Amino acid sequence: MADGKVIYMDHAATTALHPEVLEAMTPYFSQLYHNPSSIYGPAQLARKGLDEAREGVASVLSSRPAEVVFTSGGTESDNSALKGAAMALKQMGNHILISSIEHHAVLHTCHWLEKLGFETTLLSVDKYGLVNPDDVAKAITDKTVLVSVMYANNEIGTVEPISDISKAVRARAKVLNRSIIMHTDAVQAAGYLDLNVDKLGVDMLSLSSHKFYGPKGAGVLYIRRGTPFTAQEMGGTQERNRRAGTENMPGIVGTAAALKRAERSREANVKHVQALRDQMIAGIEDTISRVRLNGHPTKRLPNNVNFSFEMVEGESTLVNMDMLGVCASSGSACTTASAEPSHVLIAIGQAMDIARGALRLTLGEENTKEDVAYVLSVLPGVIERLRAMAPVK
Amino acid sequence: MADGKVIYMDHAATTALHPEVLEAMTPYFSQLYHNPSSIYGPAQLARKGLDEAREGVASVLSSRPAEVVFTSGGTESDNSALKGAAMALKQMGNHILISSIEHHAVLHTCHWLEKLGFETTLLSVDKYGLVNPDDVAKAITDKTVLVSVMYANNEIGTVEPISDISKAVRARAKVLNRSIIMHTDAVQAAGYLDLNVDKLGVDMLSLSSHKFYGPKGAGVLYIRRGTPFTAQEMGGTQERNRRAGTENMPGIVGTAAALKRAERSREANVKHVQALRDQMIAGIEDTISRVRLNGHPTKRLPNNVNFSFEMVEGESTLVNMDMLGVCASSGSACTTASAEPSHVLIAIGQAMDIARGALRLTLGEENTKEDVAYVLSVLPGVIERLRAMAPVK
Amino acid sequence: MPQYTEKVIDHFMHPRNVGEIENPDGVSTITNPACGDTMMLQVKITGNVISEAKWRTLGCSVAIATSSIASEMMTGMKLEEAEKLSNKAIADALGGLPRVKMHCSVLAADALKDALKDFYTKHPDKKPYTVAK
Amino acid sequence: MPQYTEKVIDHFMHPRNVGEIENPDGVSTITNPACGDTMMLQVKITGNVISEAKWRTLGCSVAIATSSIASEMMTGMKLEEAEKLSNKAIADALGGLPRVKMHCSVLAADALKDALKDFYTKHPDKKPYTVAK
Ligand SMILES: Cc1ncc(COP(=O)(O)O)c(C=O)c1O
Ligand SMILES: Cc1ncc(COP(=O)(O)O)c(C=O)c1O
Repeated sequence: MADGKVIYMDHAATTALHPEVLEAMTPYFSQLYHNPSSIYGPAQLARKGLDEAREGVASVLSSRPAEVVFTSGGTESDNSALKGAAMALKQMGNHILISSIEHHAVLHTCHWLEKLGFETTLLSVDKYGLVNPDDVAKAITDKTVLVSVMYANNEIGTVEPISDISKAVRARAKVLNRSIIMHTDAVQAAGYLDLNVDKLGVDMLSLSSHKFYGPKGAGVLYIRRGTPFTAQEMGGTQERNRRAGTENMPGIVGTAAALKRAERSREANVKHVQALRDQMIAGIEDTISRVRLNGHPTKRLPNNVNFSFEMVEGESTLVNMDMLGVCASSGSACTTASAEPSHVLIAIGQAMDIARGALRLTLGEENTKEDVAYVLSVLPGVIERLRAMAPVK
Repeated sequence: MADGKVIYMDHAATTALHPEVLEAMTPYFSQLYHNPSSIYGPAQLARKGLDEAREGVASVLSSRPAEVVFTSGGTESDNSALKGAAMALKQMGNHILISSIEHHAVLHTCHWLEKLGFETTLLSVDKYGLVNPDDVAKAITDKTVLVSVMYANNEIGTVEPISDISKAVRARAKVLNRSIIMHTDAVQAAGYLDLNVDKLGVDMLSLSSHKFYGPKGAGVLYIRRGTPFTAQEMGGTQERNRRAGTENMPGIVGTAAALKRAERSREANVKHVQALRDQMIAGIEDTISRVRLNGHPTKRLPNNVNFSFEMVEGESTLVNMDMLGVCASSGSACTTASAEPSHVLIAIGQAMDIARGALRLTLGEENTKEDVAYVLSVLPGVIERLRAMAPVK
Repeated sequence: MPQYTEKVIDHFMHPRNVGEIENPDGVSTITNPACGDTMMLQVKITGNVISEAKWRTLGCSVAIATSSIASEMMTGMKLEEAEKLSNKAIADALGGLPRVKMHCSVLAADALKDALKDFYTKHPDKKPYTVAK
Repeated sequence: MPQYTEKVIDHFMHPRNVGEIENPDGVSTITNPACGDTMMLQVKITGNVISEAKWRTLGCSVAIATSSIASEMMTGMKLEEAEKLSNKAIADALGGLPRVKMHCSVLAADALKDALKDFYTKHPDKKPYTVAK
């Protein structure tokens, strides 16, 4: 921007720690630093902070506190959920069902499990990225032990019908007379969608604190009481033997503070970013030709804008926008030796050459109408400039 | 203490975050919060912080920066080291060799691996807790893929002859013409012992930042170039595909700051705590009867004091000391329904009833001679009082 | 890990009735198999009432605190009542115990039952009819 | 992820020699198999010197920047020299490229070789003897 201000529109990548959250964390750095498992008085204050944080998270999930496991982030939550459930049920079957647009933390964990003899079925999605609950039911076999479908996609923002999928899974499990665990990666949903685990009907749910103005290196894995689970971090007896390791107290307290804050301001924040999102989508469609909105027009995260621009490479758009003071992201990343196009855009049926031109703008609470107006004032020029350089028109 | 001051002597459990370390971390909470994998300018500052942190850790380990993997703590480092090496070498053999006094993060990870078909041999130790390198060599079979021996024991402070053990492992590996990975859990060693990975001769080494005045929820796994390794946290391509997940930038920067600080002040700090340790050991031996020092008299961490007191239960000593303003720890913890006595004290040949009476005092940089004198002024009375209550004399 | 009530701490730091009785009417020395804590209990019985109780315990702070408060509770109790003194009642008298420490409160309750058994073995005639044989 | 030099940014934001030449002597349109970037290069040859170079590129910022600087570098070059213009030299001229982006610099070097090949095909007599056949 002319005045050197940077407009951050990559909130799906990470968010800044909110000062209120840092304030909640601060006592646990150097004052209440004691190991909450220790016996002496000062450690009881840490233990109290731990218990309260667990209750705080449980209140947002409408779960029991004992069902909340603190982890090191969304990646660990996803890894532990899938491995923990699969390994616990190995005797019951070796089949895992996930959507084809899951985050790599789920996708690659399935590859890891394949080394242990598991088989993964990738559910295809429609052109909006939606998973059909009937498809889930049909894909369940007498070997299925685990279904994992994300609550909202990180690239295109599509919100999946999790409670319908959970119902379909339960119905099939009943018919087959077996237990099938239902997990959802809610990393992108937190702060925008209802996280009530009973309404969602899930057995497990993953969160990553830095996606909702909480600390990096901290997250949550919800595990419904009675869910078979083999712990993946072995060691001490922390987290009721489901996650060993000296508790990251600042991270845990920060997670609870951030999640409670996000829930408290959810309605207002949704309204705020959704208005910006709609302004952005309409503006781009009005001023730039040969674009397509990726994801569902309405069943999408209120803060997600994702467009593919024909005849431009996403990275170029990003670098150019960066030069103009806008932080955004791209589905495809030409950063590694072989440029893999986004598996999400391919899954929704986009041709490789178009998938390369994706731009993701994910809004946050500090973004304003003026920010959106600024982006809309520069983006058409950027796309035009890049297209003008392209060999084919 | 009379004036209400609390004397913290449980530094092996955790330490307070040093203000200098917090200061290094602070910019990464809410200013340089960007995802270091992102393309735009502000993220480059995070990337720079990440690279510098890696170089800082590498300089202390005398390793290449690329060999440093940031983790969520000592437990994850131990888990990933053992699982990552074992899984990568599964085709080569299924035998793992560890000492019988490893931390649960190593011991229980071996149990986890046993579910995958691995077999563990526990090396016995002598009455001081020392592992004999010859025993290691003898225990290696043509199925051995991994040896893990801790650098220093967390309970009794015994320092193991890691470089001799590494040499023995390498010699046997050469004879057997196979590759055997050597890991050491250096969680308790950091800040007190030389962490030069070449001198130690190890392929992998684990650290936990909160043990050396760094942040909780952060640690390091050193992986020597060329070491077979199957990543355990699957997802993004962070940490060169060895540990997925959005980087915990404050934790990473804090880890580097704390480790560099610990190394810088190591010599002075060792001298400081060792004098206190010797004062404490001599004082206890002088004033209390029927005690035995656990661990080696000289090959021990400079900050570790561990005694077994006959005819007292450790927990009672701890609670009583807590009432007198002293934070300490015990080998045995009568906290769970079935009180398991410390596997370490049992391994060094202590009878159950004596093992129950252990008291661990682990010193830190802020402890003073006066602190030690105070402990020595109250501890004999505590032991006497408890013994006076015991049914057998 | 445990969060102790002030009562627990008070009885641990200032235990009541530690020691032996000169000619006890019932004695018991038992060990908690769960954690190895050992308690010796001696009671003096006057008529059908426990008139004095003394104990010695080697164990954790909760074992000591429960020994202490239990000795207070049983003193003055009718044998019939004493037979029924539960570990739950003892824990409650201390203002509650952390879940993981509940097993420690069994020690004193069991010692009391055992000491009464010893008394009845020596004095079968004193056994109240309500007590199961 | 990539850290770009000021030169890269300059050539990306202000690319030189974008466009077409009216009657080019050598032309090439190639696609980088690694990432799908496409470059069209046209050169005018006067005597044994590249007197003009124009290009169009669809690709990432580095592909565009290398196209731009390569077009400047080749202009005025003898054919013999131009044949030997390496992607390394182009990357160096930009002040270096992040390791993961080095493959992008291949595009311009390959396009140049390809355009010269086109020229030699049309004018076999102009081929300098130092160039392998
Ligand atoms: C949907 C989804 N799942 C999982 C993750 C992994 O979270 P983290 O990188 O915080 O470990 C992310 C973000 O990167 C995500 O967007
Ligand atoms: C020797 C040793 N290894 C591993 C660990 C585990 O470290 P953390 O609890 O920080 O994950 C500890 C400390 O708890 C330890 O003392």
